[in-house]
Amino acid sequence: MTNPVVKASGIVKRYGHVTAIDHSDFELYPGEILAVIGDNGAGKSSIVKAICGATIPDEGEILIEGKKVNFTSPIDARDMGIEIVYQNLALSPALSIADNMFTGREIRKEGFLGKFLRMLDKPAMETFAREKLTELGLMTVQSIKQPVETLSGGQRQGVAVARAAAFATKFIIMDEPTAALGVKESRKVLELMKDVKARGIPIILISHNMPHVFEVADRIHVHRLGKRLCTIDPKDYTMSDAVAFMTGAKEPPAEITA
Amino acid sequence: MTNPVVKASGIVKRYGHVTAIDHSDFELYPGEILAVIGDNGAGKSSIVKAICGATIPDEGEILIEGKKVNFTSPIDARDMGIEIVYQNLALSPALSIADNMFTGREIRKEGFLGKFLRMLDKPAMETFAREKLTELGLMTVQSIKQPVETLSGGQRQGVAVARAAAFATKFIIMDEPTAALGVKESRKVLELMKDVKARGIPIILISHNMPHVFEVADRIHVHRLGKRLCTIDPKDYTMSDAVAFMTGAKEPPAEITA
Amino acid sequence: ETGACLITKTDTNPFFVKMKEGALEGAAANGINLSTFAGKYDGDVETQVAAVETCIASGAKGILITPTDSRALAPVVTQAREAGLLVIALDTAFEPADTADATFATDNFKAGVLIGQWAKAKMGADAANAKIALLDLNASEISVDYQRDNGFLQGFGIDIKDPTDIGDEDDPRIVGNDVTNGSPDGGRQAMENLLQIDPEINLVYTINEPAAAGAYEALKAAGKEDGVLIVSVDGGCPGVKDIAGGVIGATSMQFPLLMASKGIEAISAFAADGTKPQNSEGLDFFNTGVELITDAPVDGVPSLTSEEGLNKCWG
Amino acid sequence: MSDATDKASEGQSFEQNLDQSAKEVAQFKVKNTSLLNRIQHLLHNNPTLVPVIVLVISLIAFGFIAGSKFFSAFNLSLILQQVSIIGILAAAQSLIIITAGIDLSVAAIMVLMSVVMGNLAVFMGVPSGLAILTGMAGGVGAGLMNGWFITKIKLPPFITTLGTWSIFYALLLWLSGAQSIRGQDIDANASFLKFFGQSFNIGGARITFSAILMVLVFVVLWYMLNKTAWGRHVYAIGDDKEAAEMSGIRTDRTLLSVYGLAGLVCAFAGWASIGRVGSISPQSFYEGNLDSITAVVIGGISLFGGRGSIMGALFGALIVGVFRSGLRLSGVDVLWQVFAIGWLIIIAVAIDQWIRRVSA
Amino acid sequence: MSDATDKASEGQSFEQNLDQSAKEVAQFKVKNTSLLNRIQHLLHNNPTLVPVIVLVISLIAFGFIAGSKFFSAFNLSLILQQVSIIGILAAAQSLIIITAGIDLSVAAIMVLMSVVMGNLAVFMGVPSGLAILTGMAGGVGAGLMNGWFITKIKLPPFITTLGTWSIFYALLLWLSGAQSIRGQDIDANASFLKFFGQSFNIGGARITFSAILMVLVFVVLWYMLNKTAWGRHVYAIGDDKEAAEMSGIRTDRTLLSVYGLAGLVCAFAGWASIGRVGSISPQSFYEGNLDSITAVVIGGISLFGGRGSIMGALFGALIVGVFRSGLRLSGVDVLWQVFAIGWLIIIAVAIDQWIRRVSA
Ligand SMILES: Nc1ncnc2c1ncn2[C@@H]1O[C@H](COP(=O)(O)OP(=O)(O)OP(=O)(O)O)[C@@H](O)[C@H]1O
Ligand SMILES: Nc1ncnc2c1ncn2[C@@H]1O[C@H](COP(=O)(O)OP(=O)(O)OP(=O)(O)O)[C@@H](O)[C@H]1O
Ligand SMILES: [Mg+2]
Ligand SMILES: [Mg+2]
Repeated sequence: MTNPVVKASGIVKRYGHVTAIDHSDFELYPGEILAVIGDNGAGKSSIVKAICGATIPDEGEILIEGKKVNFTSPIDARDMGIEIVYQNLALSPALSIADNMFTGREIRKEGFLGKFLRMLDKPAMETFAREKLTELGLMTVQSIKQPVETLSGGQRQGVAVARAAAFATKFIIMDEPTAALGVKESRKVLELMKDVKARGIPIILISHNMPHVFEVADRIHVHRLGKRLCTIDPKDYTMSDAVAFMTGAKEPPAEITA
Repeated sequence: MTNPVVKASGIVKRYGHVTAIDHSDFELYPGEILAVIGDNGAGKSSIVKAICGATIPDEGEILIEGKKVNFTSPIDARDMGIEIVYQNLALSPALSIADNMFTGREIRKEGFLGKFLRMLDKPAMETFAREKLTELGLMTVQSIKQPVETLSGGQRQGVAVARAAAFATKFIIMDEPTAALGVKESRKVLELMKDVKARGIPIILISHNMPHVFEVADRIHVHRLGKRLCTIDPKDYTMSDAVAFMTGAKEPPAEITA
Repeated sequence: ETGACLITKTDTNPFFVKMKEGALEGAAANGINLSTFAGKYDGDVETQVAAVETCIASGAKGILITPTDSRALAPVVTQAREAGLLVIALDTAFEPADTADATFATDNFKAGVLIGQWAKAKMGADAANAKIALLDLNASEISVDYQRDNGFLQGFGIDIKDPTDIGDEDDPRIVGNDVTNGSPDGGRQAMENLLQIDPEINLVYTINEPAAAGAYEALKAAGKEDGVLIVSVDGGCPGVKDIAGGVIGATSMQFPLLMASKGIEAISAFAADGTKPQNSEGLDFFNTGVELITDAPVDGVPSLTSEEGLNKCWG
Repeated sequence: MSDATDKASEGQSFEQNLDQSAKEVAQFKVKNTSLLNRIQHLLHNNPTLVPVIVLVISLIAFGFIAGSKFFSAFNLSLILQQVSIIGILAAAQSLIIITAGIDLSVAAIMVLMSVVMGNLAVFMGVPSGLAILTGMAGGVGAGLMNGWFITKIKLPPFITTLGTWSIFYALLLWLSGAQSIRGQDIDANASFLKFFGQSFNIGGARITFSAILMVLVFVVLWYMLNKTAWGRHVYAIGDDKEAAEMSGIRTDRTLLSVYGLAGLVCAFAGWASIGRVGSISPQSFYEGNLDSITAVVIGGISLFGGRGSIMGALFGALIVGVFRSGLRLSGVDVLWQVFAIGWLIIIAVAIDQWIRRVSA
Repeated sequence: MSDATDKASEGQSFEQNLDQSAKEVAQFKVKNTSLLNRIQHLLHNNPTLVPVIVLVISLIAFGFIAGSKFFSAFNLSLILQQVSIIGILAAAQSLIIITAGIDLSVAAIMVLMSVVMGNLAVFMGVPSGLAILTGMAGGVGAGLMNGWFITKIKLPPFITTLGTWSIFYALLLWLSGAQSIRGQDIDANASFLKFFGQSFNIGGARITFSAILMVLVFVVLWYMLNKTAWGRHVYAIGDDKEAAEMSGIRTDRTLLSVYGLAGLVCAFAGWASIGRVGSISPQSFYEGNLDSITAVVIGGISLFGGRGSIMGALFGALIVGVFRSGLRLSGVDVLWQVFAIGWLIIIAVAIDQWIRRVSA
């Protein structure tokens, strides 16, 4: 087997009396789509946040491409080409769609204006943003200059997904990227994920939507009570098996538990 | 046909250049579960917000049980026994689960303490809150005193749904109540909706999950480009018809358009 | 109709409120149209500068000003004089004093000296073992503050070192300085603090009478109101009544109404025929006088009783 | 119709085993319960302890620096007494800051109401009790005026109270003619106005009624905020006003009651200040607003609203009082006292933040 | 395995017609474009116009009340000049308020730096240019000190700057010995310090360099905030700091740069104030903080951060200047000026709010 892109072991995170991650392991391999499934509150968001530096774990070790990392902020992760779609989206409500899409990597005008006066090329950013939304089938966004807070729930999620997909170079974490999306828009996101995978960029997908998971995932990480319960191959198990494992209705066979 | 519980006609809402609702009609009948489906940004949230007073429409008329209403705040709606699960949940992040569940209808202690000192009966409220979460299958909530902001996305949604279901007397509006929920928790919410319906209380359900919609809905309102496109009976049409209508892939037959 | 302006330091201090009333009365009598301005707090140079500018713009003939900063206002006042206005400093002199056409003021240092001399005489032999508390205005040590404080100490016979600095003295009789913001709550707190440092304090200098009233409350709460002398400066009517009531031992009275009415007269004369007022002999300002008010007169320091004071007090 | 099977009311096929899923609330064994760990948990669950700790530390520190004079029962009770007026104001301020507001007019309301009481009782011959009641009503009125602008005209609290501060301040100067009312006149005509100036001794400590009033005000407000529905609503509004409104709280009505109550507390502070100061001076407490805000923030109440216990403000006020007293007794020059208090504010809050972070 | 069919990579059955779905961006016909409607849209898209309208209304109102004296070119230019220092401070304050902070120390930094420049150039014989550069560097340093506490120690901006305000204030009293530096001394030794006091006339109006500096400062900051990536980051931080951090903005670094820049602007204000006042007074501008905040809020910049244009603060400062001047020229008594300004602040912001609401 190839070397994992991400390898985390023994991660622990506690908040006062509440345990969010309980000695969990995690692996992501090159070029795969890894789905993470589990009950609400199982700790899925917590573990991916620990991987990308959005929370700092109390214990445990994280290796990225074999090198130990100690991210103190998601910016460190981003600088390595890791993009994240957070469950709460992490958009700046009062800024426009284009501004949100480009935070931290704005396009500047050509020539003097851009070089010395550092002027932004707003038309270029707006055109790009509109293109990306259209790719996602979000045809209801009437003005690309709308502040994000005036968008509908699904439109917002579309902005976050488009941003991550456009800029990732190492891997992407998507925390329930289709939760608020409609049928058509969800389909586009799944296509987009396949495209990204085809570009050789692995994806971590957290989702409660079993048909989606079984459609796109190469491997499924089942999370339960703060730790990885098992990893399954979607070709070997059915959706109802996966659901049974994650809700505690069935014990997974010993050979796949981790 | 019986008189509708809610009858709205010609509703319009514009935000500057953006049109959210474009002369839309809406009806809810007694005892039914009415599903509202549509693309992201079609205006589903906007129209239910107009009905419950969370936004004030620019034009149009709303009748509740035949009487014209002019809500200026969701409190007016709530006083009539209308409960809403908002898409953004409307929870107070720093307050505990129990506090959130009971805002505006807190339980006071018996006797002197409660009557004259107006002391809250916190244990009673906490027990009740725990019970409701357990009914929804949210077994991962470790402490009922946790502030809501520390809950996972799905746990939060569970709190909002439990609150609405527990207190409604006239009808309930649920804006994508299962978007962030797991398989098990979603199932429980669907059961809960059937219970509520059995109690004679109608429900407006906005959802992008077609299997859920077709499982519980008595009637489906298809929303497109800010207005009602048609209403369909789930027994007469398939999911793919519904999806085709809502995305504009097919024109609905003339007899069902509205 | 002749226009004139009165610019006071603040509109919250009764001293300036009375000055304004006096000026308005005088203006009415002399047919002068008087506009009044005030800073927002002691030291509010910006507002006073703006006020002078507004006066120039409004075409007034003269300005009466209590400069909130004797140096900082000089440039704008010079502008006003260049524009042909008569500028008279009231209560506080400019540095140098000839920045204005004339100054009608109390000698604040002299006011301090008077109460210092009185306290020394009153204590007699005990003066050598006095324990002195100094309740000043605030941390920024404006001129009124250091002049009164240092005047008092000099009158009491203490080496004041730098006459523009508060608290640089090293006489062991001084227990300490604290600030009051010139208000009774500040006076009480400052007195409590200094009593904590030395409960034997028997002489208290205060920047003004409200601070003195607060100091008295602190002494009373500590059961020491009888053994301690309090001296102050200002001569407001409540202060004079406090002399009669035994709260304050002596206070130096100033005459804001006189300053104001003199100022108005001067402007009126200037408007009529261009004459400018003269200073008091030997001084670089026109002294509107200070009177010591006390019900326990001592030899060598002329004084008025509180009863006489009540007829002259200004608030 | 290919998806006909999905219409079965039994749900989608993969849900078939759901009824066997786990049914207990999740629990985790937490192994290490070292002392440090337990202290962390204690602080985590009782954030009000943090200002208490800062208070204790600064008491001890000044005990060393300023010596035994500082640590005497008398001096400690003196600090309590000196803090009492600003402390009561801080209680009013806390109420408002918890709703994510800020009130720059608290001190002006307080002084205005003390002037109203004094004018009525001393100069106009109104019985003291009635004068005080009028002052209280005036305080409520002034608070409601703020609340009205904020809820009905939707002005930001900062700008509203900046405006009403000017208004109240002008009124109090006008009513008083910028002149103070003398202590003796009060004693002669209306000694009841000085009620809170009384005191009694216990073992060297002198406890004034105003200090007791302060503690009482805090206890009552703490009860209201933490044990009643009204209090929960106040926190919810400060947390997220829109969410509070959507979840059924009458935010405008609650906010009005908060501002009215804060005005009442300010009027009480005004009454107490007459006893404390001994006279009624329009010039007093000019910086009371900033002082009260300082106390609130040092006490760990978030300026963004919705977080923090009102008891924190009590300890915050005490911390400031201890610093002020300790510095004076250590003989620090006024100028350097200003300097030191600047640093101490920063350091006190830094310690508070640090402890909170460690325990998070 | 009952759900085997769902594994088909073509998606669920009901998605079969998706490729025929509509492909244009939604558009709506908006019928009524009456004048009122168009004005509403204009205001909706350019909220800065609101303070401009308030400014124009108050200009006209005072033109009627205070008469031709008020409306002269000279008086209008005088207002501009009187507003310039507070205006520059308001620019610095806006920067910080846009990040959801607040800076109570702007005026203290300004005065401290003017004292530093004056001491160096007048008393210590340092060439004026170098003295000014030192002052500028000091301003940046003071700002960075605030920024450091806020970003590294995570103190709330309010409490940080409350603390540093005391610190800077004590330092400036100490450096100046609480004494002003005379205008004559500056003229004699370092007239360049008074550079911004110069002026020229155009048609009866006297335009000082400090007024030009104020306008320049606003234009430059407006450009930076609206046309560069840095500016977008500043807004994003004010909007939601956590979201900004998560979406890849180095919030700490950006905040530091904001505080440093604000400090520099304050130092410029200090330099300009020497020209404006003609001398250097440690006591001046004690309430400059509140005045600058007032200007910012009247200008429609939200105290909660992330919203509003910096240009609003310029108009806010002008509105206050117009009120002050108009009241003065109308011969209103000082006491009632305070009263009127309180009301006018409230009314100005109420009009602003009202227009925004109508246009929402
Ligand atoms: N800041 C926090 N403080 C306290 N508890 C927390 C905090 N963040 C998360 N938790 C707790 O940690 C547990 C795991 O949360 P997490 O968000 O990782 O769940 P999840 O698997 O992503 O759930 P969902 O599917 O609902 O998003 C939950 O019980 C939650 O209450
Ligand atoms: N406050 C607002 N200002 C401007 N535009 C708004 C505002 N609120 C909603 N809109 C716009 O109105 C349209 C309808 O939004 P709405 O939230 O009703 O959609 P929705 O059907 O609920 O979508 P979703 O399924 O994604 O939740 C969207 O185009 C949105 O951008
Ligand atoms: Mg999650
Ligand atoms: Mg919606």
